[in-house]
Amino acid sequence: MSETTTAVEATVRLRGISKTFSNGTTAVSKLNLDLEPGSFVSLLGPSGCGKSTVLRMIAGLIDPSEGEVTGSREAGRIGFVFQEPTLMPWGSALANIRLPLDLAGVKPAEANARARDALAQVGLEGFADAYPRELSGGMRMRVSLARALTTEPDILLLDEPFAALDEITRFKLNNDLLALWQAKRFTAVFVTHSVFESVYLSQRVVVMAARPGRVSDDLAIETDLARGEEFRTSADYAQLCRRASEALERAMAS
Amino acid sequence: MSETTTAVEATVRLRGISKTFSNGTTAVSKLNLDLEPGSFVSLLGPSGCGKSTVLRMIAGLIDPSEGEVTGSREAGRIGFVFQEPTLMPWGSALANIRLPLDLAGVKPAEANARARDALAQVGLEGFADAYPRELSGGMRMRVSLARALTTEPDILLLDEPFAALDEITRFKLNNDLLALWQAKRFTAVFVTHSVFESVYLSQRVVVMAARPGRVSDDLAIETDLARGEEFRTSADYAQLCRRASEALERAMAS
Amino acid sequence: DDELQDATLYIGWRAEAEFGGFFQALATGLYEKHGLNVEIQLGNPQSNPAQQLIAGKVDFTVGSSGTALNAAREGAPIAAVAAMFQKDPRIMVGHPGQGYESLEDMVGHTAYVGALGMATFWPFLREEFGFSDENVKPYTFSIVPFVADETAIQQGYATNEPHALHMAGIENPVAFLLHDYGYRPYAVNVMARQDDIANRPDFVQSFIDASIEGWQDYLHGDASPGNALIKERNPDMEDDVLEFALETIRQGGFVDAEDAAELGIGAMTDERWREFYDTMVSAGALPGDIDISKAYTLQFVNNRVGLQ
Amino acid sequence: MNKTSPLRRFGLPIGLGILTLIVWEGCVQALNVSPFLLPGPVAIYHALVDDWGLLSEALLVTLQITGLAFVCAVLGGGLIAVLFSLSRSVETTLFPYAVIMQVTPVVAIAPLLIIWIDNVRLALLACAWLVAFFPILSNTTVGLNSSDHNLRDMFRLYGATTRQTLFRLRMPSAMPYFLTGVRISGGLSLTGAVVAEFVAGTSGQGSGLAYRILEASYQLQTPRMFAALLLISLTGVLIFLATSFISQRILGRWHESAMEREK
Amino acid sequence: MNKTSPLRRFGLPIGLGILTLIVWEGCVQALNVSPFLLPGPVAIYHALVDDWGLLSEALLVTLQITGLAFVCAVLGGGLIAVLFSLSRSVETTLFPYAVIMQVTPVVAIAPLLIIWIDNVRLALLACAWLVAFFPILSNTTVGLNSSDHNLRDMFRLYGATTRQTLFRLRMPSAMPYFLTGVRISGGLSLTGAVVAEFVAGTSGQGSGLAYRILEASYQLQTPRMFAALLLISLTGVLIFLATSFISQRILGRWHESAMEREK
Ligand SMILES: Nc1ncnc2c1ncn2[C@@H]1O[C@H](COP(=O)(O)OP(=O)(O)OP(=O)(O)O)[C@@H](O)[C@H]1O
Ligand SMILES: Nc1ncnc2c1ncn2[C@@H]1O[C@H](COP(=O)(O)OP(=O)(O)OP(=O)(O)O)[C@@H](O)[C@H]1O
Ligand SMILES: [Mg+2]
Ligand SMILES: [Mg+2]
Repeated sequence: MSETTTAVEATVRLRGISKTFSNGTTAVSKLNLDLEPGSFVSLLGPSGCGKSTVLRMIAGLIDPSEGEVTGSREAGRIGFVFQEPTLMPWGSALANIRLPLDLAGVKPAEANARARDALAQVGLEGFADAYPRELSGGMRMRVSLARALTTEPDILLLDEPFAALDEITRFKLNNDLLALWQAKRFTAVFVTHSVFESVYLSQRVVVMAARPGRVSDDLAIETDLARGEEFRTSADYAQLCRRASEALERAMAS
Repeated sequence: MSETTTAVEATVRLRGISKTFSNGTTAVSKLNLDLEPGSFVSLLGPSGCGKSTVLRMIAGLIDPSEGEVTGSREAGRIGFVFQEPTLMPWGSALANIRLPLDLAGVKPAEANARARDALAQVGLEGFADAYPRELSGGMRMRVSLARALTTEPDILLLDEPFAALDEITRFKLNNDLLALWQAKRFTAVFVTHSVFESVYLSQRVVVMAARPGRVSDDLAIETDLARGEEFRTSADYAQLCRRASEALERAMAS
Repeated sequence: DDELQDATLYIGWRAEAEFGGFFQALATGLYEKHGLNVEIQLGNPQSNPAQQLIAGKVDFTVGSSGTALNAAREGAPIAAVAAMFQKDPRIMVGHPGQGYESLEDMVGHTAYVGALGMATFWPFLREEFGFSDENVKPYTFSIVPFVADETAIQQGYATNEPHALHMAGIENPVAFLLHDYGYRPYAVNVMARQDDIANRPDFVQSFIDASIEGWQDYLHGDASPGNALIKERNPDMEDDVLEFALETIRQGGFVDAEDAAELGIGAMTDERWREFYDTMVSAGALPGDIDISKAYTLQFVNNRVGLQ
Repeated sequence: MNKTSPLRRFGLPIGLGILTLIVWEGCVQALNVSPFLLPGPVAIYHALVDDWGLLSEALLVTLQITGLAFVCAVLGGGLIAVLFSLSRSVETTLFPYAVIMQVTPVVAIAPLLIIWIDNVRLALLACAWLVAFFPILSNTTVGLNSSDHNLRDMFRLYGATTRQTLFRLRMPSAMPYFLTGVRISGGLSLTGAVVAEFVAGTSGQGSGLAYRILEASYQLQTPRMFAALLLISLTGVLIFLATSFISQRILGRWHESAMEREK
Repeated sequence: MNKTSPLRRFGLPIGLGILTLIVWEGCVQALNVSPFLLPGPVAIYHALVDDWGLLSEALLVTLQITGLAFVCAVLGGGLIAVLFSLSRSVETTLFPYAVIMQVTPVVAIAPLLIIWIDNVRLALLACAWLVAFFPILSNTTVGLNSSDHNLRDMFRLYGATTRQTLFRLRMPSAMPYFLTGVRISGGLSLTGAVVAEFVAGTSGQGSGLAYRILEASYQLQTPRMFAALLLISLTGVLIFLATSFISQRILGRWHESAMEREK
């Protein structure tokens, strides 16, 4: 891949990363991955292949047992949508979304306004005061997404953010995410199980294989079409999806 | 719909069901639904439209504020895969799967054997002794699925069981579920966000609309083809999927 | 030969010289001679001997005159049957060199007084000498706070604190016996149930007589059997402590001076009871309408037992 | 605790109370138990009414110390727990000393406290505090360590300061534990105040219920003693109800132990 | 608590202890404090060695009551909590009475207990139990009500009996709370045993540490008193460490408060 020049920030580099948990499970083994600033990369792979573990290492939440992660800490602000909603049960939806803003010292009035915007963006206008336990599974995940979006991160890590959503909401949020990315050009790492989604969203699809987790394929998604309905119905898209599907099948067979 | 004659058990009937939670949210309003014994019904609908709430009312976990649910309690054993994995954090994967068997007084040796089978079926052979926190999101969901399958239920309620899984694992489990259903002919209610999945699996797709939750469409999936790869690649399938997608769009627009 | 009758004496405190006569009687077989098989039960400062007696757990207890008067006031079915101490050894002590000539000089000093003291002698001191509640600090069965404060005074027993203070390095502490200042209850009263007094007078009489003989022997004979028994029951007891207490009791005539000199150990008189009661009434510690004849009986004492 | 109808919440225990009192009185009457050993409710009631002036004054004194000790236990226990939570080393180093403070018998150190602390009230307060602070400390420490690991990760990621993590994550997570500790310490403050007064004594005026109990016991006024005990019991129950109510209000909307389940 | 290296776990507090002792001895020497008021560690050590026979015997007595009271508190507190958890009505009805038991001053009822309960040992045990049981009861009750609502639903669905739900769901969920209660009660059993002995024990042979303290205090053998206090403190710390260790073992694999985090 060629170096893009849009970025001022450093490339996130994972070099010979392995992770063995204290119970002996090796989740990731000798993984190399470079994430260029401003790129949108999808991680695709079977359940349990170490995708979440890789994201956590990029974010610096866990340390690799071997190898080194560079560039992510220097990059600035990191946003993370965990695989589980990870909401504070004692806070309303709005309070949960406001959290990163509050932590960053944003003024209450502004924080409220921004949080309400984010809430509207994920289609939850009426639920600002609802507590997490009063929300459906998909709604909780959307609150979690909204929380990550308010932060205007430099690196955004998304761990299956749309898995619990219906296709129409999902399409809408896909487009919203894409628009946001195009506007802000943060580095995005997107874990998904949907081949279609990965192709639709990203510039590059990294396919992982399991036991131990490693990179098995790395597909560039090159198209001249602007992302959108046009792309989704194009022959390019269908072909790219087919290639990604095959890569996934290879990864699972290996 | 015509009465099927395969069943000895009662039809599950939801008559004029409404549910308003104590915080004032009306999740479901005046919903009618009959589930014939041995049928496989999918629930499709936007996030927050009340699918989980309907399942919980069928299972008798919450009572409708209005209307009546009949037939489910008399039907016998109910299996439920919750939207969240709902595992006991203090028990190993095996212990979690064994739970319903232990509760039913199955002998330890037999319970262990059956639980191990179920674990293998969901592709988690090596993880019998792992604690939930040592499993990935998808693995946890598979443990939860395995738990429901061991019980040999008369009614099986599945709330997005495959949302956190990659497509290949998902296809496999789709087929496993189908085979099990064909063998045992329990009544299955399957919540999913995947139109394809719903058409592939079920005899009937009920599409729900949100705010308040209600039935907006009820599609019979009629085909002469046996479910399997053949069906999945057929024109029938493509057409049925298109119809279901349209119904979902209508539901969301309403 | 008659069977020995069982009798229990509850002293409600640890074994020490203040109860030496009882231990002496037990150690030298005086109780058996009077047909009794006596057991002495120890207790702690928080226990309530009167309740034990009323409940029938024990046959005799050691109490103060105040207890007897309170029992009369409340109509409790117990009474004092003998007073082993003619003089209450209660003192107020102070550090030397503070210019105390008499009890009055202690007024105004910080005073360590226990909770029960507040209900017994303190009202008397307050009324008669102008001691003030404001100066009172709680006494917790430890003389440490007092030792630490040169100007403080504290409650004590003539038989104990002066020696303890001596051991703590305070030579010649100043002590005033409250008895000498008009606070004149009996002490170490033997209490018994009215029921026994009425229905088993011989039993009570035997116990009293044997105890008196025990005291007589403890003070004027060889005290070592009693002391040995005390030390057996209280392994912490030191010889010098025992010795000091015994000497004090002997020299101060606590047991055998005053009325006891003529009437024998254990002596009680209506006049003394009346006098003490009046003191307490005028101090405001007791109401004026108690029928004090219920508090005690003279039927077992004043028989010159043990006197030649 | 979930919401129960006020009728049941108060009716049932009060009903049982009345029943107990009736049986108690019946037994005392039937067995002719000496009032010096166990007075019946009627006698206790009369003592309560007759000595109300004396007892209510003493109650006030005890309440003051209880209240102060409780406040100090909540603040002290909570703050020490927070201190401990800031560093594992601090916790490891100091927790054994907190345990020593808990187990050191008030009876033994009362004389020393009286020397070191000139003010008797203050000494009593210190004793009562010693009795009451530990459950809050212990519970809160566990609670502060019980916050969800994913949420902790999220806070770290968003650059939360130690202070922010403490106030916004660990403290809310610790709430159910903390509040349970508070409910235990509420009663212990009262016990502590009474025990302190017993062993560290009271000075003449302004003595509390413990002194009244001692005095009544000495004077063989057992009904009065029970009346004083009754006041202590009632105070304890009131403290418990108050702390439970506060706990319910704070946790009601989100914690399993307090939430009402949807039916 | 998370795992800390044994060196830090024991080294730090012991280091602080040694430092404190040195400073203490230094101050006592430098200021020439009378050993009657505050003996230095050396004097205490000598007392401990000299009076070891007396003290160890007393320690044994106190330990027996502490141990029994602790076992009874764990069993009693736990069982009552389970009883309460079975029915909201039972809980509502009886909890105020548990509170009354907690707040009733042992010091006040000890003389009566001794009359009602013929055996002194038993009376002591009852007193110590009264002091120790409540934190376990209170914590366990909250814990039993804190189980995850979805898991509860699952149990209901699979037709779990009350008993099964109790043993397989509510008890494991209550563990972190229960064990915190146990750690509090460990110390309280000791305190309770000492207080009980102080108020209800008899003097003389076969008496425990409380009596030795009183006696030593009475006889101005302050170093011996401190030696007895030291034994009590050490016992308390040992109980705490033991209960913490058990707690760590039980919760280590799953509960946030005890789990080691992956790094
Ligand atoms: N805390 C942990 N302790 C031990 N093993 C762990 C831990 N977390 C994850 N693992 C193991 O590491 C492997 C990878 O887990 P990870 O969560 O990264 O998978 P994933 O690719 O995100 O899967 P999914 O798509 O199901 O979420 C799994 O085998 C899992 O069992
Ligand atoms: N316990 C509750 N208290 C209050 N409101 C609730 C509660 N549970 C669900 N709701 C509300 O009921 C509606 C339906 O929720 P439900 O969980 O049934 O949706 P769903 O169709 O399962 O959505 P999803 O696909 O996102 O899981 C939502 O608006 C939700 O906010
Ligand atoms: Mg994952
Ligand atoms: Mg749902």
